[in-house]
Amino acid sequence: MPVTTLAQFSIERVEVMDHQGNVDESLMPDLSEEQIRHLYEMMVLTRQFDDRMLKLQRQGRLGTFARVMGQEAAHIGTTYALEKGKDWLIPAFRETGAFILWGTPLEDILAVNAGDERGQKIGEGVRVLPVSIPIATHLLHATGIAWAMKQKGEDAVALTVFGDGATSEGDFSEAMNFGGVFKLPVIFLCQNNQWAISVPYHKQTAATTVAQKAIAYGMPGVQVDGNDIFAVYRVAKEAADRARSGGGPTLIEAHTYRLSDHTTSDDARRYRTAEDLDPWLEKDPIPRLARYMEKQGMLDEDGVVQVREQATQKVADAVKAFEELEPADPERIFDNVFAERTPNLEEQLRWLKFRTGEGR
Amino acid sequence: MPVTTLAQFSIERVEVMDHQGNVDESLMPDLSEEQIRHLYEMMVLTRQFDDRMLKLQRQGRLGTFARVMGQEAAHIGTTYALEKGKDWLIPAFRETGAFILWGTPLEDILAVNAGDERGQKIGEGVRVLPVSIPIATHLLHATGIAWAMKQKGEDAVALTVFGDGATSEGDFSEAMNFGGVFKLPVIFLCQNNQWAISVPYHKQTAATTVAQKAIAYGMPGVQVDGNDIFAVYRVAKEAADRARSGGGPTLIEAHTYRLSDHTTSDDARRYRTAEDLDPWLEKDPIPRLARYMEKQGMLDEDGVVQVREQATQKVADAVKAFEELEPADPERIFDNVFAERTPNLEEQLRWLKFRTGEGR
Amino acid sequence: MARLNMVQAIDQALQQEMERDDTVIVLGEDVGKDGGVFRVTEGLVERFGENRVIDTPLAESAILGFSIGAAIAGFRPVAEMQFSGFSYPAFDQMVSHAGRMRKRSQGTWTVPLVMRTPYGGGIRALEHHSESMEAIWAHIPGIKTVIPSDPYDAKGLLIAAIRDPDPVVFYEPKRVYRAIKMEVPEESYEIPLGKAQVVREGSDATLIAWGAQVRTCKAAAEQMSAEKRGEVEVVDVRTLNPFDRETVIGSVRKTGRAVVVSEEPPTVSFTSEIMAQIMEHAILKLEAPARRVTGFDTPTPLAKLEDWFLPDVDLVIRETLKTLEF
Amino acid sequence: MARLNMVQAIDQALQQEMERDDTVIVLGEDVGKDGGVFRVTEGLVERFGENRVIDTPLAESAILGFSIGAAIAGFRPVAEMQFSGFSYPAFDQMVSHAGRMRKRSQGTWTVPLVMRTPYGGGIRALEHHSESMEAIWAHIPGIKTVIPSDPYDAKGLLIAAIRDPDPVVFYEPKRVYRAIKMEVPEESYEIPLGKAQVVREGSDATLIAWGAQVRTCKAAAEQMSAEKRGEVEVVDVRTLNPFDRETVIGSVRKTGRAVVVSEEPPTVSFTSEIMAQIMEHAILKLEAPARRVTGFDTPTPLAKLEDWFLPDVDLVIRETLKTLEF
Ligand SMILES: Cc1ncc(C[n+]2csc(CCOP(=O)(O)OP(=O)(O)O)c2C)c(N)n1
Ligand SMILES: Cc1ncc(C[n+]2csc(CCOP(=O)(O)OP(=O)(O)O)c2C)c(N)n1
Ligand SMILES: [Mg+2]
Ligand SMILES: [Mg+2]
Repeated sequence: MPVTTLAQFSIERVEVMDHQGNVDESLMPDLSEEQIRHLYEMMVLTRQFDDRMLKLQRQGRLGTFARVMGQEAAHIGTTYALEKGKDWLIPAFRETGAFILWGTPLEDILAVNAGDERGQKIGEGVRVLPVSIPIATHLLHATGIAWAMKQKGEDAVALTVFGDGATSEGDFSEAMNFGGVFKLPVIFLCQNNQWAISVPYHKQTAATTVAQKAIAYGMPGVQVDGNDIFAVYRVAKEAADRARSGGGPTLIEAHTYRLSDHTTSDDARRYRTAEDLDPWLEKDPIPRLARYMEKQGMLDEDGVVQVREQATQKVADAVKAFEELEPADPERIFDNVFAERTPNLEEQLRWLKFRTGEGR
Repeated sequence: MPVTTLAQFSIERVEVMDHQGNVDESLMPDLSEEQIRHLYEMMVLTRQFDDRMLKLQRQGRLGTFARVMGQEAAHIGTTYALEKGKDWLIPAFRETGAFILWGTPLEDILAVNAGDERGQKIGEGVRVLPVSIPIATHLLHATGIAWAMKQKGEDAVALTVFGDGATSEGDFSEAMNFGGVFKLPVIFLCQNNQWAISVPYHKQTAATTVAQKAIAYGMPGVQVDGNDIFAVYRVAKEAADRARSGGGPTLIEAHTYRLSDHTTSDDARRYRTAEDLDPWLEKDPIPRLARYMEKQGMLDEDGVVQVREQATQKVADAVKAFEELEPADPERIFDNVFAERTPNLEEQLRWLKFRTGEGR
Repeated sequence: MARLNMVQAIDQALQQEMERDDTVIVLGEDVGKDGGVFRVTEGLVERFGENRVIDTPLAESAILGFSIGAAIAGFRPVAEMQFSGFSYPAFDQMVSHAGRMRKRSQGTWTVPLVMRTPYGGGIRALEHHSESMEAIWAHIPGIKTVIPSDPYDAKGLLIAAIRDPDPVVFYEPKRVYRAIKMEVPEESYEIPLGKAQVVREGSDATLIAWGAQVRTCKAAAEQMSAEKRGEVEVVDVRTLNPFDRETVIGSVRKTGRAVVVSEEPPTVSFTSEIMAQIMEHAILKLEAPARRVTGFDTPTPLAKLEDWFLPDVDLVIRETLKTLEF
Repeated sequence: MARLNMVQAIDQALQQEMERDDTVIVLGEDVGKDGGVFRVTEGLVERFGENRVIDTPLAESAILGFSIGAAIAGFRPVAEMQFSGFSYPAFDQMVSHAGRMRKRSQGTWTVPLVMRTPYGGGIRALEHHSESMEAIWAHIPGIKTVIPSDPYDAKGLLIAAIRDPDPVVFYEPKRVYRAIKMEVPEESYEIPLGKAQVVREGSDATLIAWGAQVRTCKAAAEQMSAEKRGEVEVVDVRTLNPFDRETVIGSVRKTGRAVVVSEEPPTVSFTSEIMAQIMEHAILKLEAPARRVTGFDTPTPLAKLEDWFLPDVDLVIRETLKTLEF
């Protein structure tokens, strides 16, 4: 009778490529040279765009935003495992690379970050939700979307992305639970970048890994080296395949690091030491992939330069388009509140027109 | 490199006494005959009181309430592992036995359930919070109280009780996480009675056990036979000792069953089959303990009758006291809103007096 | 025509909408086999199956957040909060997302959901089960707040709410659930959102109410009429937001006197908004200051003292007379 | 006397209260080493240690629920919500528990906590970072809602809020945080809760505001005076609930004209409540209908269009003139 074991669990970590760009062939995902090159280009473009945004912000042309530096592999690799146009992406606010990968015009991203709502429009046929700022709240939307896909009989997957801090919010738990109970085709991707603003991982949770939180919801959880794009892609692909075939949700912990300040309003030196940051500089996912590609003969020094310059050009074009945007019409405030303006909003619009000088 | 195991977990179930009242001596907790008799009396009293409340409710003398039938061992056994006057009890609404154990006058319980706020007063020196109806919300109060105990250097423990349904609420997760991060002296006791109104356990979570949810928060979790008062007491005592000595929180899943309808407003036959219910009728914790006591020579037939009659008398006295309660003064509505009435409330009280006929 | 109570009328509306449009789904705690704790969803799961009538885990934020996602992906979720007093965990999802997704996606993603919930006092319920916090929903931009007062309206307004392209909070006065029966057409019909209704004509003063208090006001008006103390108009607001100023304030402009009646704690309640609207749009027609009859700024009392908190016919008459005698 | 901005004044209040009373604790996201994202809690953790200045996990409901527990067990928690737009997950704890625990335990357990949070627009912030939803808190029975408009008041009101035996929501107008400096006494002082203040005397009309809009109103009044267009009284409400009717409505009774100014979406806002109070207690003294200047019933626009949403001096003057010219 007395003490019996009811259940046992173990949590694994997946790595495919080491820092020098050597891969474990047995785990290497099935990606063509072209695909790998595309991933590399996307990461480089994301990095350059992120850098440029910082400059624009410092010049006062953008508002506060969250950089993605260091986390490119984590969210680009995962999103790449999905099918654009069919699958859904439900991001937080630190997934610029995923937006770029799925074709959101860079100038739209700039516009949103300049506080221009027009940048928030969603591209035709792209199943992506806008940036969601209230932490962990959007995970629930992913469950509803995943349920809808299942109900409609579409074999589409919903990928939702969030940080380590998000795992402390009630909505994280409720979403994971819904995912588990309804066996939904959803991937919960935690970009565990070790920090939630100034709060380090060990103050966020007493769990050794984020991945083990999956156990509470009866779903598989796995940790992956988030700076290893092959490992990230591999676990995401596995999770997506499982989801599509009715196997339900997966929690992926992409173990990575926020190389930048939290946002442009933050100064991480107030709370973070060089000892904490420095080791991670060497784990940068971009040179790591470049080393692999060089070793495989997919990339040489010229290639590196070429990719960089292409990115520079794209960013420059976007900045130009952004700068040429005419100022938004204040009346937009009353658009898209409801499908149709209510009498009340019509009246308030008249007040506004009076103020802008258009009334009377 | 590649796939490594980061962590392993196992979840155990503790049982001490079987249905026939035979115990595993190696696990039997250190309880005197007197203590065991006290536990038995408390369970019988709780059961009788619960029965009587049902009758009063059917007569229209009480409002809707939640019976505790079948769960007496789960919450009485746990609460008994604490020290009254020193430790804290933060209940939900299905822990009548715990209130009784800690000396809440039965007539107060009747009064509250008749909708009379005067029954909500807290006994002098008793560290118990009133019934908390919004599911899972009170778990957070337990974390704050536990933190306060730790901060003050008191070696007191906070016990908070909730149902299986509660584990789906965000507040459950947030509270567990705070418990883990701050290593608080708190015991999270889930009375897993298999049902949340009409929703069975397997629709509430995909986790095989509630106990394994502890893994998500880096704390120990254990399942116990919730109808076995010795096992319940044992795991609660262990958890309390650990908490007192700085070892932090524990999640206890008391595996039990709601023998009654959800509340007096519910009719469980709408959603629950006899096949589901019947096996549990035999697991009733009260005759089980009686069988043990009989075997040990602690109780004979006369003893059973005597305990029952004592309980009947106590319940009868309480009903009498309850019935003799003068009607509450409507002005109480304005008491205990704030420490002092605001001018606004003073004015509203004047409206009320006007209405009760006392004004003008 | 069948005589239905409000529970039956709502159930029928749900049945018919689910029949008509298979993107309509119902979800919440105990809405399936149990048919909801008030039996409002009775029979739905038997008819439409567990995929469209979903017993969810016990998590209100999730119920609403999931509904937002399902709505974005093409469904029309009707989410039940078991009692309005337990809907607060869903408040964040409503403010931060439901009311903004259309805006935030520049019209691409929309959230045609309905959050139904029983509210209000008068049934001697437990703590948290008798609240009237409609004001917090009516304040949120991008969502609509609708409250029916009788079975006929409940059916027509709910159908309109389900078909509405934007999120709607649908507060159901639980005291009315089984209190009255009335003829409710079998066929489907919509009562447009955003339209109040004059439920009794009168020229001496206007009583403004919604939900269960409409009955109180009608009874007060009838009694006053019978006692020849005045002919009082009664307006049922029906939709709090968007507010039908034309009808509600129009009546006040006509009668020159107004009493606003609700069960809310008065501070920053919907009664405040109506008073403000009267100030802005009817003051020059007033013959007496507009008055309010409300609950108190205290927690809703438990059952024994609840009656002292809720407006009743006598109180409404007394305050209306003060207005008339001003 | 030192000249402090509002951030420094609040920080000083926290320092002094923590020094005076070791049951006072500060908790929230990033309030420790980082000193809060606005640096309001700067220096606290260095001085009082991590046991009294607690960086919590990212969970607003927990921050408030934990604070309720700590308060019951004898502490005076000052909980920070990083932005008011992220405080909604804590709404349930506030309504369902903080505002009722005293009642529910018949006075045994009390909840002397303060929930501080920056609110309001004007700093070109991201979505959710510019909201003015004070109305939802002011509506809840059993809690108090306080909003300072300048550094001096911020210090004195916060000290009073911390010492208050009941839960207090303390909204800090983030636009004012660093916008002005003023003399703030080094010593500790309390400004009683529940008292409004006439911040500029005048006889022609009353401008009623709180938080950042007090400055807008003062500037409007000064400009009108300079232009000889009227002497306008400005009242800073300071405590929304309990509302100081005597001072606020007293001023309206004196001047006979009122404009209520806030950044809220107007429907069921605190401006509605003030309009209602004017209706109930000043209407017979009015020389013109009271007016409102508010935001719109739309989501707060992103940075580029934010200025069109917020009241400004021109708009306040225009509306005040309408009142004067009525
Ligand atoms: C509900 C809520 N609370 C607080 C914030 C303020 N905030 C923005 S980002 C952040 C930290 C997020 O940490 P994490 O989830 O780890 O994501 P990361 O920023 O590291 O990507 C906080 C507290 C918010 N956006 N939403
Ligand atoms: C936040 C909230 N939502 C809904 C309810 C209504 N309700 C009361 S009890 C209950 C089920 C609770 O199930 P469980 O947690 O398993 O406790 P049990 O009743 O089985 O003891 C529900 C849904 C509530 N009280 N609070
Ligand atoms: Mg992080
Ligand atoms: Mg249960």
